[in-house]
Amino acid sequence: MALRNMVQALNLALRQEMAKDERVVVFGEDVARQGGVFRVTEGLLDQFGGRRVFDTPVSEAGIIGISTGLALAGMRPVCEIQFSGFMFNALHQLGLMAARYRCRSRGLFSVPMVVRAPWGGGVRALELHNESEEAVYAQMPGLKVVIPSRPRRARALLLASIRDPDPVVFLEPKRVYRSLREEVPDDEEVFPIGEAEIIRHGRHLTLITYGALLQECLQAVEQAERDFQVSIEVIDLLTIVPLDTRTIVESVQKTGRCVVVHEAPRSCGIASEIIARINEQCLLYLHAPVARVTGYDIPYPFFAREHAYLPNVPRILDAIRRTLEF
Amino acid sequence: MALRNMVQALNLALRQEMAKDERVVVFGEDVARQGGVFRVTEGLLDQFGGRRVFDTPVSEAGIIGISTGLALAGMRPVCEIQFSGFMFNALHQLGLMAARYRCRSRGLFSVPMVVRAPWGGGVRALELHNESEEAVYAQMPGLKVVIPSRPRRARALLLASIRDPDPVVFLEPKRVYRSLREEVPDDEEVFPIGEAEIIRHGRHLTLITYGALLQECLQAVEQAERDFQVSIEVIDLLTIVPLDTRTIVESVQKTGRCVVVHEAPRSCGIASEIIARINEQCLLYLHAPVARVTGYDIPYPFFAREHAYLPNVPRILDAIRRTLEF
Amino acid sequence: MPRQQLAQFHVDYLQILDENGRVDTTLEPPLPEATLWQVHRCMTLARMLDRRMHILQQQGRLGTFPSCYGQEAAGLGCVLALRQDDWLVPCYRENSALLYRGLPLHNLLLFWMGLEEGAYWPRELRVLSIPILIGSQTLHAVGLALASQIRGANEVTMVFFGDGATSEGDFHEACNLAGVYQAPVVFVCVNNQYAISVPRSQQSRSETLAQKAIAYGFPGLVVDGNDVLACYVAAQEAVERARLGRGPTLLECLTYRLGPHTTADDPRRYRSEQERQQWEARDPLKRWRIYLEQRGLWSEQQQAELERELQAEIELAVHQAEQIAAHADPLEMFDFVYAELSPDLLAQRREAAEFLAHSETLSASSVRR
Amino acid sequence: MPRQQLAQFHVDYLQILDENGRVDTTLEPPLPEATLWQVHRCMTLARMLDRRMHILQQQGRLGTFPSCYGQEAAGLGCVLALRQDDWLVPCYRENSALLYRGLPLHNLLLFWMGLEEGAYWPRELRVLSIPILIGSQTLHAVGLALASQIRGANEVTMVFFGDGATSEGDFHEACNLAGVYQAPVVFVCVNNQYAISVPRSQQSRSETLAQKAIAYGFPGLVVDGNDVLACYVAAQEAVERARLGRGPTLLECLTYRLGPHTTADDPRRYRSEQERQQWEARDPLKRWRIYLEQRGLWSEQQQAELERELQAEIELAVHQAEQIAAHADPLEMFDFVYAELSPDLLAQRREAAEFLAHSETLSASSVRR
Ligand SMILES: Cc1ncc(C[n+]2csc(CCOP(=O)(O)OP(=O)(O)O)c2C)c(N)n1
Ligand SMILES: Cc1ncc(C[n+]2csc(CCOP(=O)(O)OP(=O)(O)O)c2C)c(N)n1
Ligand SMILES: [Mg+2]
Ligand SMILES: [Mg+2]
Repeated sequence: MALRNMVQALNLALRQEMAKDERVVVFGEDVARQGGVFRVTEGLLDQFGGRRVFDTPVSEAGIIGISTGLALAGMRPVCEIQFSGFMFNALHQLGLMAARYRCRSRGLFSVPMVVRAPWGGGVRALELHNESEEAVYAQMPGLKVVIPSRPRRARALLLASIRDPDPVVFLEPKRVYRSLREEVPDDEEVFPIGEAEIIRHGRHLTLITYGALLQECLQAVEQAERDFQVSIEVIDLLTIVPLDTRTIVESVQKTGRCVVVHEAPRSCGIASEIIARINEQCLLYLHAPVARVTGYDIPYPFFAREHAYLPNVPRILDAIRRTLEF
Repeated sequence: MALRNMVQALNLALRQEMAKDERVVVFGEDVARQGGVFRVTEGLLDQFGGRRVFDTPVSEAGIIGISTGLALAGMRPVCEIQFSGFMFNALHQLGLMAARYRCRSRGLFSVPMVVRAPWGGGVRALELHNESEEAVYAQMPGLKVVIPSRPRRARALLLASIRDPDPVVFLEPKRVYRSLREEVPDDEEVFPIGEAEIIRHGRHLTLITYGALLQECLQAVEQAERDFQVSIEVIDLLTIVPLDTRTIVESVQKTGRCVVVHEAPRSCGIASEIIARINEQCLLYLHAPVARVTGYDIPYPFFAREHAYLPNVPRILDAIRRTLEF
Repeated sequence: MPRQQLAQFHVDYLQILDENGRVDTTLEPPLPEATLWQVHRCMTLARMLDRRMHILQQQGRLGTFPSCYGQEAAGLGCVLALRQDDWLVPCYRENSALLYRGLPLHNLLLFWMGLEEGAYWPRELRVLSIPILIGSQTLHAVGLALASQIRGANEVTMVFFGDGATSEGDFHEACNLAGVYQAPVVFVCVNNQYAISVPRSQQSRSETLAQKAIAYGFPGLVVDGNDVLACYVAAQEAVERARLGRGPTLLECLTYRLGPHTTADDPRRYRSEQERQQWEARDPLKRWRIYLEQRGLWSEQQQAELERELQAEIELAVHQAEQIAAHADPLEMFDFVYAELSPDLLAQRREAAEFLAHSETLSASSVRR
Repeated sequence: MPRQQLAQFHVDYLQILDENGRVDTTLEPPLPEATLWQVHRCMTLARMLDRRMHILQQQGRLGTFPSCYGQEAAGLGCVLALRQDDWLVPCYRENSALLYRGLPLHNLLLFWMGLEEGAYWPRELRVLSIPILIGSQTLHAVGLALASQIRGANEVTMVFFGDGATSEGDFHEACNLAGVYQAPVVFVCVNNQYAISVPRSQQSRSETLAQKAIAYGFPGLVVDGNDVLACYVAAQEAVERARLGRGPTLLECLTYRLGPHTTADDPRRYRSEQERQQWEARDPLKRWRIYLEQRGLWSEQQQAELERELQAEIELAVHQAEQIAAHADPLEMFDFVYAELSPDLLAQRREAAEFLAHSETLSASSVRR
């Protein structure tokens, strides 16, 4: 095993799967010669050549649309949207077409593709380079949505996504790309789509999150456990659609208290859906309202103000405290 | 006062406001010569001429984009997307640009525009002509979203939307267009954006809905009140973004039981958000989980199966019963 | 140094069989007689089907659907140039071409009866689903073509769309990407002069739609879209070019929708009867019949026989479709969303099943109004 | 009847002041000397600002930003043709043009320091915000132009975008709509040969970008984008056409980004030093200096004085910007989302305020890294 950051882990997954399955092709804006603006696709052009790794014009609907066509023809396209917010230029192709081909043709056609995109904020990037639009996909049935939080799972989930028979939106927390290293085995490892992971067990409160904020959550949890003398269960969702309701429900039925943390705007976000499911399946177990620590219902601000927008350790800690004290 | 259906009521609002404010312009696919595929804009071309009422090419991003430009220049554009699902072709223009101009320029620019679109299912229409994408807008701060359910409010809310200083997505339940008449005053009437309406008062359960399903809800409520000897409060949201949390919370704190009904897919829908807010503000008042009666998490089916997809009286009734009996 | 001319372009027009059925023999392609007859059969079938579907629609046995009346030649002429392993990406008025390709009639009927079953057709046809989102299919076509290119397969993709579709961003991105990659794809714009109520002149200021190809660095050609021979010859050339790796072509087939946009439309709101009549005089079927007659391949009697045969075929298909509709299980709307349903979707399916148990059957409540 | 030619098109190229500073006097526009000097001032300022910003960025006092180095002529030359009541819709490398128009320097700095304050500039400039979403601004420009048209105002809108932007659907829809309505808009494509790492040749197969105008039925022209005079003359003609109600024009200004795409980019990954040097020889500033010299308007001494003056201006602006940044209230991120905040948003604002009370100040935590 070697220590790898998330960029390296993703690159490994792509390289290994491309070597194994020649149906896999990689394309997007600046992914070939440049190796991607974050270098996730670095070296693929040299190794696999211009037929299987190619740059596209600035054309997001085009990328998703041709990716759909490639998948319909039996290829395994892995395309990149340079920043996930630019997916809004292509949501008609993604949500109305790619997501529905199987359904509208009763399985005659299917779209086994992966759309990768750097996602989320916290890196002092330009406007529109910080979006967290995952909840939008939840309203577009037919898609799966995966958001790894650390290198090892990122690699294993990307493999699962490429092999999945349906379209997967694979969102990569850019804040984690190079900020964190982990043992990532050289040998192939797959982690199933649709399974959340319990990162640490606990009895008094369930903390649910995904993406870059897992780090903030773990910090807050350590402090909370010390300060409040409790044990907290931390769930890393990993797959956002479909949600692993069972893991959530079992944990909350055990702890009776829950905090959900994400960067995306609050209203109709993933936290809302988790709360709705908890309401349906654990109401009588709840000792306190489920708390949300999320982005606010405003556009992601220009970067000088992003620290005030993003959930951070004090906010998470406060939500934990309020939920414990309720 | 005259009896008017929703098409007539909307037409009245447009005619009166165009006569009053010459900044108002109306455009979209087939809205001028044809008067709109549902005839909402009928007669406007004759009355106001081709400068203020014009057809566009098949170009949704274009419609939203030029509408934004018109609004930036101080006009009051009211554009139409022929069916609301086609807004997906333009979400980048709507959610990333129109919705954010005010915020990203600290109020130097603003986008006072209205995007009208026939919305929802139940009329045996083609694929993609039945979408309920309102929850997607909730994840795009800077927009307001209005969905009237009956003619009188439709007219009064459209007036408020045109006069609103910010972009408003105005979704028209096409199932109601001609199926229902109501007294609509000739004289101007405005209903404020952001206020829900209590359609009938009750003590034992709060039923929250919007759009065409209000009719099904009222039917179900009448039957439920008879069958179960209860009184049910019915809230018609009217504005979806921003939600009138206060009216919801006050009602649920009174009744302790709640059912939310909408056509859109369940996950991360408006019902989820309502439940999240009830969880935050009324948890201790709840006698039962809040029930959701919604579309399923699948693409809206071709029309032969839509009856199985759409919430209907039996489903609403059952949710009421379960919530009362919990 | 004064202004300098950098580049020159032009757009041509091709017609072989003119409005009166006169053929330009220097351009006439050597199509086998069986094909000529098959063309006649498919155009006739498409037109008869259209009429039958209107009646079914009025009876509430079919939903809103777009008529192909007047446009039977364009798609069919172009598709004659394809091989069986080529991909065909239709729009929603390509009935004659789809039938030529072998699409079972009842599939078409089921589709417009509002059943996904109508979109499940034989895989070996290599025909993509009928698109509803205007312009979207052009990108899928480029993707299919790229797949052939990447694999080194020798297949060509042909995609159909209307004059209105050329205004969508998707069309633009498709053409641009196809140009950049020199993808083996043929773009066929069936310019029927209207996008619902909006006339071609207000769809774009360009003199022709074919010249839009200049923006992407590949050839464009205007074709008489009511002339099967011209469509075939133009498509043949474009398919050949694509197959040889020389990139895409844009064909603009000039035709006219003689009927309403869909059964929900009233064309009198936006166009004159006189205009319609002018185009009716250019009816592709009339023209084709004269051509066959001149070649001794057509007689009144043969026509009568053909129509009887096709009528029976249509009735059989209507019967088949209604049988399938009657037994369609509404719950199956869940079954093809993903290859495998998540536990939560399975639960939703059970929830739906519970309510359907009480409600009326599918055929009674929904397929008939 | 053989193939018939339907239409012919061509694309021209305009250069007036060549690479060596030689001017074509038959085409030389009669610009006042004050303007010539002002052009020099703005181009010099833009270049000096660029250099200063790079240093600020390296010091963590500025975020990632796109360099204008090498592209100072195109936007400025075109904008010379505008009146004060015309609308200017920039892209993100139009510094020289924005400064000519009167944009306060500190606004630009604040923008790239990650503060919305940088986008709040004097209303009377009639300059739209700097866009980040590639291509999106072309549609807003058409909307602005339509507003003028509807009101019968006599204003023209000029919009800038890159070679990469021409691939987006938005660009296509903007051009098509502008053509259909004959909107008074001038599309200026600043073709700097790259969209990040993707060279112009892989952005589109078309020989020129200007010829894309043919797809929309209006004129397109290629211009030497490092030649202020050619840009001005071409823009003047296009603005005039628009003002007279004769519709849009597409100008393609050929230039080169001599620096990286942004401060986060390393151009050595995708292009040769040799290519860069060839373009450096065509530097618009050098050329302009020769031109001024020939006209007796420039001396080494004047230049030194100018640079001193501009340096002081820049330092003042940096100081102003950092002052404003230091006092920027993070909570104001709520205040401009809507004209009026809903009760729930006010509650969220209070929630945010609570946490900000504890945390570090804005300038310490964020503007500096
Ligand atoms: C993206 C999108 N926008 C709008 C519509 C509504 N619509 C259906 S058909 C049509 C006109 C299309 O015109 P054209 O491309 O010329 O095809 P035709 O119907 O004439 O064959 C429109 C606007 C749609 N289906 N999809
Ligand atoms: C819709 C969208 N897609 C992608 C990007 C990422 N991006 C930023 S600049 C750029 C290249 C633009 O190239 P061009 O239009 O030639 O402008 P230039 O930067 O060369 O001036 C890209 C792809 C973006 N900002 N917006
Ligand atoms: Mg048409
Ligand atoms: Mg460029």
